[in-house]
Amino acid sequence: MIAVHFFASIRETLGVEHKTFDLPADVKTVEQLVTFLASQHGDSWADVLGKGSVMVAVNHEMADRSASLQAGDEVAFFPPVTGG
Amino acid sequence: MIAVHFFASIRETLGVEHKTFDLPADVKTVEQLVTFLASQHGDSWADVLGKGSVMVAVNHEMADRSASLQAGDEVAFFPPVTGG
Amino acid sequence: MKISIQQSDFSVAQETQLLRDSNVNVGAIVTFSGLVRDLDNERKVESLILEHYPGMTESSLEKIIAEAQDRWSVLDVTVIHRIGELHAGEQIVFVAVASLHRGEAFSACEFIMDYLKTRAPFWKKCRDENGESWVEAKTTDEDASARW
Amino acid sequence: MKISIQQSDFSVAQETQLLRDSNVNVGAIVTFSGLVRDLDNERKVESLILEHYPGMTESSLEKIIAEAQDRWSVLDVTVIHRIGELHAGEQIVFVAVASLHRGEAFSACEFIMDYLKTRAPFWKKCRDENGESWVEAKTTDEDASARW
Repeated sequence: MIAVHFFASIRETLGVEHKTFDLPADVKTVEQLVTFLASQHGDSWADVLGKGSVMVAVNHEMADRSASLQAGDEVAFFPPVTGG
Repeated sequence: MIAVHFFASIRETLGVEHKTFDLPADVKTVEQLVTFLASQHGDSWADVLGKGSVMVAVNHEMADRSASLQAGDEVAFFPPVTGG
Repeated sequence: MKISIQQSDFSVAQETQLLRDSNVNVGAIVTFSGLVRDLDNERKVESLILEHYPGMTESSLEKIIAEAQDRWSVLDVTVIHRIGELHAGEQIVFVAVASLHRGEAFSACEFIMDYLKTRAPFWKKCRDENGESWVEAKTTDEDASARW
Repeated sequence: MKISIQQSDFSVAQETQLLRDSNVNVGAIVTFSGLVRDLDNERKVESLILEHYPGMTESSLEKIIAEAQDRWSVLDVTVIHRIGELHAGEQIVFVAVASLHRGEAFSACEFIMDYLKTRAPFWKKCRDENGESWVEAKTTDEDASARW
Protein backbone atom coordinates (compact mmCIF):
# COMPACT_ATOMS: atom_id res chain seq x y z
CA MET A 1 0.00 0.00 0.00
CA ILE A 2 1.00 3.60 -0.59
CA ALA A 3 -0.80 6.72 0.60
CA VAL A 4 -0.73 9.87 -1.52
CA HIS A 5 -1.91 13.24 -0.17
CA PHE A 6 -2.62 16.47 -2.04
CA PHE A 7 -2.72 19.88 -0.38
CA ALA A 8 -3.98 23.40 -1.01
CA SER A 9 -4.29 24.43 -4.70
CA ILE A 10 -3.13 20.98 -5.87
CA ARG A 11 -5.93 19.33 -3.91
CA GLU A 12 -8.47 21.79 -5.29
CA THR A 13 -7.29 21.45 -8.91
CA LEU A 14 -7.29 17.65 -8.84
CA GLY A 15 -10.41 17.47 -6.70
CA VAL A 16 -8.80 14.75 -4.59
CA GLU A 17 -7.53 14.95 -1.02
CA HIS A 18 -5.85 11.58 -0.76
CA LYS A 19 -5.61 8.17 -2.37
CA THR A 20 -4.47 4.86 -0.99
CA PHE A 21 -3.62 1.95 -3.29
CA ASP A 22 -1.26 -0.95 -3.83
CA LEU A 23 2.07 0.31 -5.09
CA PRO A 24 2.55 -1.08 -8.63
CA ALA A 25 5.75 -3.09 -8.99
CA ASP A 26 7.14 -0.71 -11.66
CA VAL A 27 6.69 2.44 -9.53
CA LYS A 28 10.00 2.86 -7.71
CA THR A 29 10.38 6.65 -7.61
CA VAL A 30 8.27 9.78 -7.17
CA GLU A 31 8.72 10.50 -10.88
CA GLN A 32 7.29 7.09 -11.73
CA LEU A 33 4.43 7.63 -9.28
CA VAL A 34 3.42 10.79 -11.17
CA THR A 35 3.47 8.86 -14.47
CA PHE A 36 1.34 6.13 -12.89
CA LEU A 37 -1.19 8.62 -11.46
CA ALA A 38 -1.45 10.34 -14.87
CA SER A 39 -2.08 6.97 -16.54
CA GLN A 40 -5.00 6.46 -14.15
CA HIS A 41 -6.46 9.97 -14.07
CA GLY A 42 -5.46 11.60 -17.35
CA ASP A 43 -2.79 13.97 -18.64
CA SER A 44 -4.05 16.90 -16.57
CA TRP A 45 -2.57 15.12 -13.53
CA ALA A 46 0.81 14.95 -15.25
CA ASP A 47 0.57 18.68 -15.95
CA VAL A 48 -0.39 19.56 -12.37
CA LEU A 49 1.98 17.21 -10.52
CA GLY A 50 4.84 17.52 -13.00
CA LYS A 51 5.28 21.26 -12.52
CA GLY A 52 8.73 22.12 -11.19
CA SER A 53 7.32 24.34 -8.46
CA VAL A 54 5.28 21.49 -6.94
CA MET A 55 6.91 20.21 -3.77
CA VAL A 56 7.04 16.57 -2.74
CA ALA A 57 7.36 14.99 0.69
CA VAL A 58 7.99 11.31 1.36
CA ASN A 59 7.19 10.19 4.89
CA HIS A 60 6.99 13.82 6.08
CA GLU A 61 10.41 14.75 4.66
CA MET A 62 10.93 17.03 1.67
CA ALA A 63 12.03 14.84 -1.24
CA ASP A 64 13.24 15.01 -4.86
CA ARG A 65 11.43 13.52 -7.84
CA SER A 66 14.12 10.84 -7.91
CA ALA A 67 13.40 9.76 -4.32
CA SER A 68 12.73 6.03 -4.15
CA LEU A 69 9.43 4.68 -2.91
CA GLN A 70 8.38 1.47 -1.26
CA ALA A 71 5.19 -0.05 0.10
CA GLY A 72 4.02 1.70 3.26
CA ASP A 73 5.32 5.14 2.24
CA GLU A 74 3.27 8.30 2.56
CA VAL A 75 3.79 10.71 -0.35
CA ALA A 76 2.46 14.27 -0.50
CA PHE A 77 2.27 16.81 -3.32
CA PHE A 78 1.80 20.49 -2.53
CA PRO A 79 2.53 24.01 -3.78
CA PRO A 80 5.27 26.16 -2.21
CA VAL A 81 4.40 26.73 1.45
CA THR A 82 2.93 30.05 2.61
CA GLY A 83 2.61 29.80 6.39
CA GLY A 84 3.60 32.32 9.02
CA MET B 1 26.11 79.43 35.78
CA ILE B 2 27.02 75.88 34.74
CA ALA B 3 25.66 72.64 36.16
CA VAL B 4 27.90 69.57 36.38
CA HIS B 5 26.51 66.10 37.14
CA PHE B 6 28.35 62.91 38.06
CA PHE B 7 26.86 59.44 37.71
CA ALA B 8 27.41 55.89 38.92
CA SER B 9 31.02 55.01 39.90
CA ILE B 10 32.25 58.55 39.12
CA ARG B 11 29.70 59.99 41.57
CA GLU B 12 30.69 57.45 44.22
CA THR B 13 34.43 57.97 43.78
CA LEU B 14 34.19 61.77 43.91
CA GLY B 15 31.49 61.73 46.58
CA VAL B 16 29.59 64.45 44.69
CA GLU B 17 26.34 64.17 42.75
CA HIS B 18 26.23 67.58 41.18
CA LYS B 19 27.72 71.05 41.37
CA THR B 20 26.43 74.37 40.12
CA PHE B 21 28.72 77.39 39.83
CA ASP B 22 29.56 80.44 37.75
CA LEU B 23 31.50 79.38 34.68
CA PRO B 24 35.00 80.94 34.94
CA ALA B 25 35.87 83.09 31.94
CA ASP B 26 38.86 80.90 30.99
CA VAL B 27 36.83 77.66 30.91
CA LYS B 28 35.73 77.33 27.31
CA THR B 29 35.85 73.55 26.76
CA VAL B 30 35.16 70.31 28.63
CA GLU B 31 38.92 69.75 28.87
CA GLN B 32 39.35 73.13 30.59
CA LEU B 33 36.40 72.35 32.88
CA VAL B 34 38.21 69.21 34.10
CA THR B 35 41.37 71.27 34.76
CA PHE B 36 39.31 73.85 36.66
CA LEU B 37 37.54 71.19 38.77
CA ALA B 38 40.90 69.58 39.61
CA SER B 39 42.28 72.97 40.66
CA GLN B 40 39.38 73.25 43.10
CA HIS B 41 39.18 69.69 44.39
CA GLY B 42 42.64 68.21 43.96
CA ASP B 43 44.51 66.03 41.52
CA SER B 44 42.37 62.97 42.24
CA TRP B 45 39.62 64.71 40.27
CA ALA B 46 41.92 65.09 37.29
CA ASP B 47 42.72 61.37 37.52
CA VAL B 48 39.07 60.33 37.76
CA LEU B 49 37.61 62.71 35.16
CA GLY B 50 40.62 62.62 32.83
CA LYS B 51 40.38 58.89 32.17
CA GLY B 52 39.76 58.14 28.48
CA SER B 53 36.91 55.76 29.26
CA VAL B 54 34.94 58.47 31.08
CA MET B 55 32.06 59.69 28.91
CA VAL B 56 30.90 63.29 28.72
CA ALA B 57 27.52 64.76 27.81
CA VAL B 58 26.81 68.43 27.20
CA ASN B 59 23.13 69.38 27.35
CA HIS B 60 22.12 65.70 27.18
CA GLU B 61 24.20 64.99 24.08
CA MET B 62 27.34 62.86 24.05
CA ALA B 63 30.32 65.20 23.61
CA ASP B 64 34.10 65.22 23.11
CA ARG B 65 36.59 66.74 25.50
CA SER B 66 37.06 69.55 23.01
CA ALA B 67 33.35 70.47 23.06
CA SER B 68 32.88 74.15 23.82
CA LEU B 69 30.98 75.31 26.89
CA GLN B 70 28.98 78.38 27.70
CA ALA B 71 26.97 79.69 30.62
CA GLY B 72 23.74 77.76 31.10
CA ASP B 73 25.16 74.44 29.89
CA GLU B 74 24.61 71.18 31.71
CA VAL B 75 27.65 68.90 31.68
CA ALA B 76 27.71 65.29 32.86
CA PHE B 77 30.56 62.84 33.50
CA PHE B 78 29.86 59.14 33.66
CA PRO B 79 31.42 55.70 33.07
CA PRO B 80 30.51 53.62 29.99
CA VAL B 81 26.79 52.88 30.13
CA THR B 82 25.52 49.45 31.18
CA GLY B 83 21.75 49.53 30.78
CA GLY B 84 19.46 46.99 29.20
CA MET C 1 10.45 23.25 23.77
CA LYS C 2 6.82 23.65 22.80
CA ILE C 3 5.21 23.26 19.38
CA SER C 4 1.50 23.76 18.98
CA ILE C 5 -0.72 23.79 15.89
CA GLN C 6 -4.10 25.03 17.00
CA GLN C 7 -7.29 26.75 15.89
CA SER C 8 -7.68 28.73 19.09
CA ASP C 9 -5.91 32.00 19.84
CA PHE C 10 -2.88 32.15 22.15
CA SER C 11 -1.75 34.55 24.85
CA VAL C 12 1.59 36.27 24.31
CA ALA C 13 1.64 37.01 28.05
CA GLN C 14 1.17 33.39 29.07
CA GLU C 15 3.69 32.06 26.57
CA THR C 16 6.31 34.64 27.58
CA GLN C 17 5.73 33.82 31.25
CA LEU C 18 6.28 30.10 30.56
CA LEU C 19 9.63 30.94 28.98
CA ARG C 20 10.60 33.20 31.89
CA ASP C 21 9.81 30.41 34.31
CA SER C 22 11.57 27.72 32.29
CA ASN C 23 15.06 28.54 33.58
CA VAL C 24 16.37 30.98 36.21
CA ASN C 25 19.16 31.99 33.88
CA VAL C 26 17.02 33.35 31.07
CA GLY C 27 18.41 36.82 30.38
CA ALA C 28 16.74 37.52 27.04
CA ILE C 29 13.44 36.63 25.41
CA VAL C 30 12.74 37.57 21.80
CA THR C 31 9.23 37.01 20.47
CA PHE C 32 7.73 37.31 17.03
CA SER C 33 3.97 37.63 16.52
CA GLY C 34 2.53 37.49 13.03
CA LEU C 35 -0.87 39.08 12.49
CA VAL C 36 -3.44 39.08 9.69
CA ARG C 37 -3.06 42.46 7.99
CA ASP C 38 -6.02 44.51 6.94
CA LEU C 39 -4.70 45.06 3.42
CA ASP C 40 -2.89 42.79 1.01
CA ASN C 41 -1.80 44.26 -2.33
CA GLU C 42 -4.13 47.18 -1.57
CA ARG C 43 -7.15 44.91 -1.28
CA LYS C 44 -9.12 44.74 1.93
CA VAL C 45 -8.63 41.32 3.51
CA GLU C 46 -11.64 39.69 5.12
CA SER C 47 -9.89 36.60 6.38
CA LEU C 48 -7.14 34.08 5.77
CA ILE C 49 -7.87 30.38 5.73
CA LEU C 50 -4.91 28.29 6.84
CA GLU C 51 -4.41 24.62 6.20
CA HIS C 52 -1.45 22.40 7.01
CA TYR C 53 -0.12 18.86 6.69
CA PRO C 54 -0.71 17.23 10.07
CA GLY C 55 2.25 15.19 11.20
CA MET C 56 4.72 16.70 8.75
CA THR C 57 4.10 20.16 10.18
CA GLU C 58 5.17 19.11 13.65
CA SER C 59 8.21 17.16 12.46
CA SER C 60 9.34 19.99 10.18
CA LEU C 61 9.08 22.49 13.05
CA GLU C 62 11.02 20.11 15.32
CA LYS C 63 13.76 19.94 12.71
CA ILE C 64 13.86 23.74 12.33
CA ILE C 65 14.12 24.21 16.09
CA ALA C 66 16.82 21.53 16.36
CA GLU C 67 18.83 23.35 13.70
CA ALA C 68 18.45 26.63 15.59
CA GLN C 69 19.65 24.88 18.76
CA ASP C 70 22.69 23.56 16.89
CA ARG C 71 23.60 27.04 15.68
CA TRP C 72 22.90 29.13 18.78
CA SER C 73 22.90 28.55 22.49
CA VAL C 74 19.23 28.81 23.33
CA LEU C 75 17.50 27.80 26.55
CA ASP C 76 13.95 27.31 25.33
CA VAL C 77 11.79 27.76 22.22
CA THR C 78 8.04 28.06 21.67
CA VAL C 79 6.35 27.89 18.26
CA ILE C 80 2.58 28.26 17.91
CA HIS C 81 0.83 28.34 14.54
CA ARG C 82 -2.88 28.74 14.13
CA ILE C 83 -4.98 27.06 11.44
CA GLY C 84 -8.53 27.55 10.19
CA GLU C 85 -10.11 30.90 9.34
CA LEU C 86 -8.47 34.00 10.84
CA HIS C 87 -9.75 37.55 10.43
CA ALA C 88 -7.83 40.82 10.01
CA GLY C 89 -6.00 41.73 13.21
CA GLU C 90 -5.90 38.18 14.54
CA GLN C 91 -2.69 36.44 15.53
CA ILE C 92 -1.43 33.75 13.12
CA VAL C 93 1.95 32.69 14.42
CA PHE C 94 4.14 33.09 17.49
CA VAL C 95 7.82 32.23 17.82
CA ALA C 96 9.66 32.92 21.06
CA VAL C 97 13.24 32.13 22.05
CA ALA C 98 14.78 32.38 25.52
CA SER C 99 18.55 32.55 25.93
CA LEU C 100 21.27 33.85 28.22
CA HIS C 101 22.17 36.76 25.93
CA ARG C 102 20.17 38.79 23.46
CA GLY C 103 22.13 38.21 20.24
CA GLU C 104 21.40 34.49 20.24
CA ALA C 105 17.70 34.96 20.95
CA PHE C 106 17.34 37.50 18.10
CA SER C 107 19.17 35.30 15.59
CA ALA C 108 17.43 32.06 16.56
CA CYS C 109 13.97 33.66 16.53
CA GLU C 110 14.43 35.23 13.09
CA PHE C 111 16.01 32.03 11.72
CA ILE C 112 13.06 29.93 12.92
CA MET C 113 10.56 32.35 11.33
CA ASP C 114 12.47 32.46 8.03
CA TYR C 115 12.68 28.66 7.88
CA LEU C 116 9.05 28.22 8.96
CA LYS C 117 8.01 30.48 6.07
CA THR C 118 9.76 28.33 3.46
CA ARG C 119 9.85 24.81 4.96
CA ALA C 120 6.84 24.18 7.18
CA PRO C 121 3.81 22.82 5.28
CA PHE C 122 1.22 25.54 5.81
CA TRP C 123 -0.87 27.17 3.07
CA LYS C 124 -2.93 30.32 3.16
CA LYS C 125 -6.01 31.21 1.20
CA CYS C 126 -7.06 34.84 1.19
CA ARG C 127 -10.74 35.78 1.29
CA ASP C 128 -11.55 39.31 0.13
CA GLU C 129 -14.21 41.19 -1.78
CA ASN C 130 -13.19 39.38 -4.99
CA GLY C 131 -13.59 35.93 -3.49
CA GLU C 132 -10.95 33.41 -2.44
CA SER C 133 -7.46 32.89 -3.79
CA TRP C 134 -4.40 30.98 -2.69
CA VAL C 135 -1.57 33.18 -1.43
CA GLU C 136 1.52 32.87 -3.62
CA ALA C 137 4.90 32.10 -2.08
CA LYS C 138 7.19 35.15 -2.07
CA THR C 139 10.72 35.16 -3.41
CA THR C 140 11.62 37.54 -0.57
CA ASP C 141 10.87 34.69 1.83
CA GLU C 142 13.14 32.37 -0.16
CA ASP C 143 15.86 35.02 0.01
CA ALA C 144 15.39 35.51 3.76
CA SER C 145 15.71 31.78 4.30
CA ALA C 146 18.70 31.36 2.00
CA ARG C 147 20.91 33.85 3.82
CA TRP C 148 21.27 31.71 6.99
CA MET D 1 5.92 55.75 19.95
CA LYS D 2 6.18 55.19 23.67
CA ILE D 3 9.20 55.65 25.93
CA SER D 4 8.89 54.98 29.62
CA ILE D 5 11.49 54.98 32.40
CA GLN D 6 9.82 53.51 35.44
CA GLN D 7 10.39 51.67 38.70
CA SER D 8 7.25 49.55 38.38
CA ASP D 9 7.02 46.36 36.38
CA PHE D 10 5.36 46.26 32.96
CA SER D 11 3.06 43.82 31.22
CA VAL D 12 4.32 42.29 27.96
CA ALA D 13 0.70 41.40 27.16
CA GLN D 14 -0.56 44.95 27.57
CA GLU D 15 2.32 46.50 25.63
CA THR D 16 1.95 44.02 22.77
CA GLN D 17 -1.80 44.65 22.65
CA LEU D 18 -1.21 48.41 22.39
CA LEU D 19 1.05 47.82 19.39
CA ARG D 20 -1.50 45.49 17.77
CA ASP D 21 -4.17 48.14 18.20
CA SER D 22 -1.98 51.00 16.95
CA ASN D 23 -2.52 50.28 13.26
CA VAL D 24 -4.71 47.79 11.37
CA ASN D 25 -1.85 47.04 9.04
CA VAL D 26 0.55 45.71 11.64
CA GLY D 27 1.69 42.35 10.26
CA ALA D 28 4.67 41.70 12.53
CA ILE D 29 5.57 42.48 16.11
CA VAL D 30 9.01 41.66 17.48
CA THR D 31 9.60 42.09 21.19
CA PHE D 32 12.71 41.87 23.35
CA SER D 33 12.48 41.37 27.10
CA GLY D 34 15.63 41.59 29.21
CA LEU D 35 15.56 39.84 32.59
CA VAL D 36 17.81 39.84 35.67
CA ARG D 37 19.70 36.56 35.46
CA ASP D 38 20.27 34.39 38.50
CA LEU D 39 23.99 34.05 37.89
CA ASP D 40 26.61 36.51 36.68
CA ASN D 41 30.17 35.24 36.20
CA GLU D 42 29.11 32.17 38.22
CA ARG D 43 28.12 34.27 41.22
CA LYS D 44 24.59 34.19 42.52
CA VAL D 45 22.98 37.58 41.87
CA GLU D 46 20.72 38.98 44.56
CA SER D 47 19.67 42.11 42.72
CA LEU D 48 20.68 44.78 40.23
CA ILE D 49 20.39 48.45 41.12
CA LEU D 50 19.77 50.62 38.09
CA GLU D 51 20.32 54.35 37.88
CA HIS D 52 19.98 56.67 34.92
CA TYR D 53 20.40 60.30 33.82
CA PRO D 54 16.88 61.77 33.81
CA GLY D 55 16.28 63.93 30.76
CA MET D 56 19.21 62.62 28.77
CA THR D 57 17.85 59.08 28.96
CA GLU D 58 14.60 60.05 27.28
CA SER D 59 16.26 62.17 24.61
CA SER D 60 18.86 59.50 23.83
CA LEU D 61 16.12 56.88 23.42
CA GLU D 62 14.15 59.25 21.18
CA LYS D 63 17.22 59.67 19.01
CA ILE D 64 17.82 55.91 18.81
CA ILE D 65 14.19 55.29 17.81
CA ALA D 66 14.33 58.10 15.22
CA GLU D 67 17.43 56.50 13.71
CA ALA D 68 15.65 53.12 13.57
CA GLN D 69 12.70 54.81 11.85
CA ASP D 70 15.06 56.34 9.29
CA ARG D 71 16.59 52.98 8.49
CA TRP D 72 13.53 50.74 8.50
CA SER D 73 9.87 51.15 7.76
CA VAL D 74 8.33 50.68 11.20
CA LEU D 75 4.79 51.46 12.29
CA ASP D 76 5.27 51.82 16.03
CA VAL D 77 7.91 51.38 18.74
CA THR D 78 7.76 50.92 22.50
CA VAL D 79 10.75 51.14 24.84
CA ILE D 80 10.37 50.60 28.58
CA HIS D 81 13.34 50.57 30.96
CA ARG D 82 13.05 49.98 34.66
CA ILE D 83 15.19 51.67 37.32
CA GLY D 84 15.76 51.05 41.01
CA GLU D 85 16.45 47.66 42.60
CA LEU D 86 15.45 44.60 40.58
CA HIS D 87 15.78 41.01 41.76
CA ALA D 88 16.71 37.85 39.83
CA GLY D 89 13.99 36.90 37.36
CA GLU D 90 12.54 40.42 37.16
CA GLN D 91 12.08 42.26 33.87
CA ILE D 92 14.55 45.11 33.22
CA VAL D 93 13.88 46.29 29.71
CA PHE D 94 11.33 45.87 26.94
CA VAL D 95 11.69 46.91 23.30
CA ALA D 96 8.91 46.17 20.83
CA VAL D 97 8.58 47.11 17.17
CA ALA D 98 5.50 46.79 14.96
CA SER D 99 5.84 46.81 11.17
CA LEU D 100 4.21 45.53 8.01
CA HIS D 101 6.78 42.78 7.46
CA ARG D 102 8.91 40.75 9.82
CA GLY D 103 12.41 41.58 8.55
CA GLU D 104 12.08 45.24 9.44
CA ALA D 105 10.69 44.55 12.90
CA PHE D 106 13.54 42.13 13.69
CA SER D 107 16.24 44.52 12.50
CA ALA D 108 14.79 47.62 14.14
CA CYS D 109 14.22 45.85 17.48
CA GLU D 110 17.76 44.45 17.64
CA PHE D 111 19.25 47.77 16.50
CA ILE D 112 17.39 49.67 19.24
CA MET D 113 18.58 47.21 21.90
CA ASP D 114 22.19 47.31 20.68
CA TYR D 115 22.19 51.12 20.66
CA LEU D 116 20.40 51.33 24.01
CA LYS D 117 23.15 49.15 25.51
CA THR D 118 25.93 51.48 24.39
CA ARG D 119 24.31 54.94 24.16
CA ALA D 120 21.51 55.33 26.70
CA PRO D 121 22.72 56.60 30.09
CA PHE D 122 21.83 53.73 32.41
CA TRP D 123 24.20 52.11 34.92
CA LYS D 124 23.87 48.86 36.80
CA LYS D 125 25.23 47.90 40.16
CA CYS D 126 25.22 44.20 41.05
CA ARG D 127 24.47 43.08 44.58
CA ASP D 128 25.60 39.57 45.47
CA GLU D 129 27.08 37.61 48.37
CA ASN D 130 30.32 39.63 48.08
CA GLY D 131 28.58 43.00 48.33
CA GLU D 132 27.97 45.60 45.63
CA SER D 133 29.92 46.34 42.49
CA TRP D 134 29.34 48.36 39.34
CA VAL D 135 28.77 46.25 36.25
CA GLU D 136 31.51 46.81 33.66
CA ALA D 137 30.62 47.69 30.08
CA LYS D 138 31.20 44.75 27.72
CA THR D 139 33.21 44.99 24.51
CA THR D 140 30.70 42.53 22.98
CA ASP D 141 28.06 45.25 23.37
CA GLU D 142 30.33 47.75 21.61
CA ASP D 143 30.83 45.24 18.81
CA ALA D 144 27.09 44.59 18.52
CA SER D 145 26.44 48.32 18.26
CA ALA D 146 29.26 48.98 15.78
CA ARG D 147 28.00 46.52 13.15
CA TRP D 148 24.88 48.56 12.28
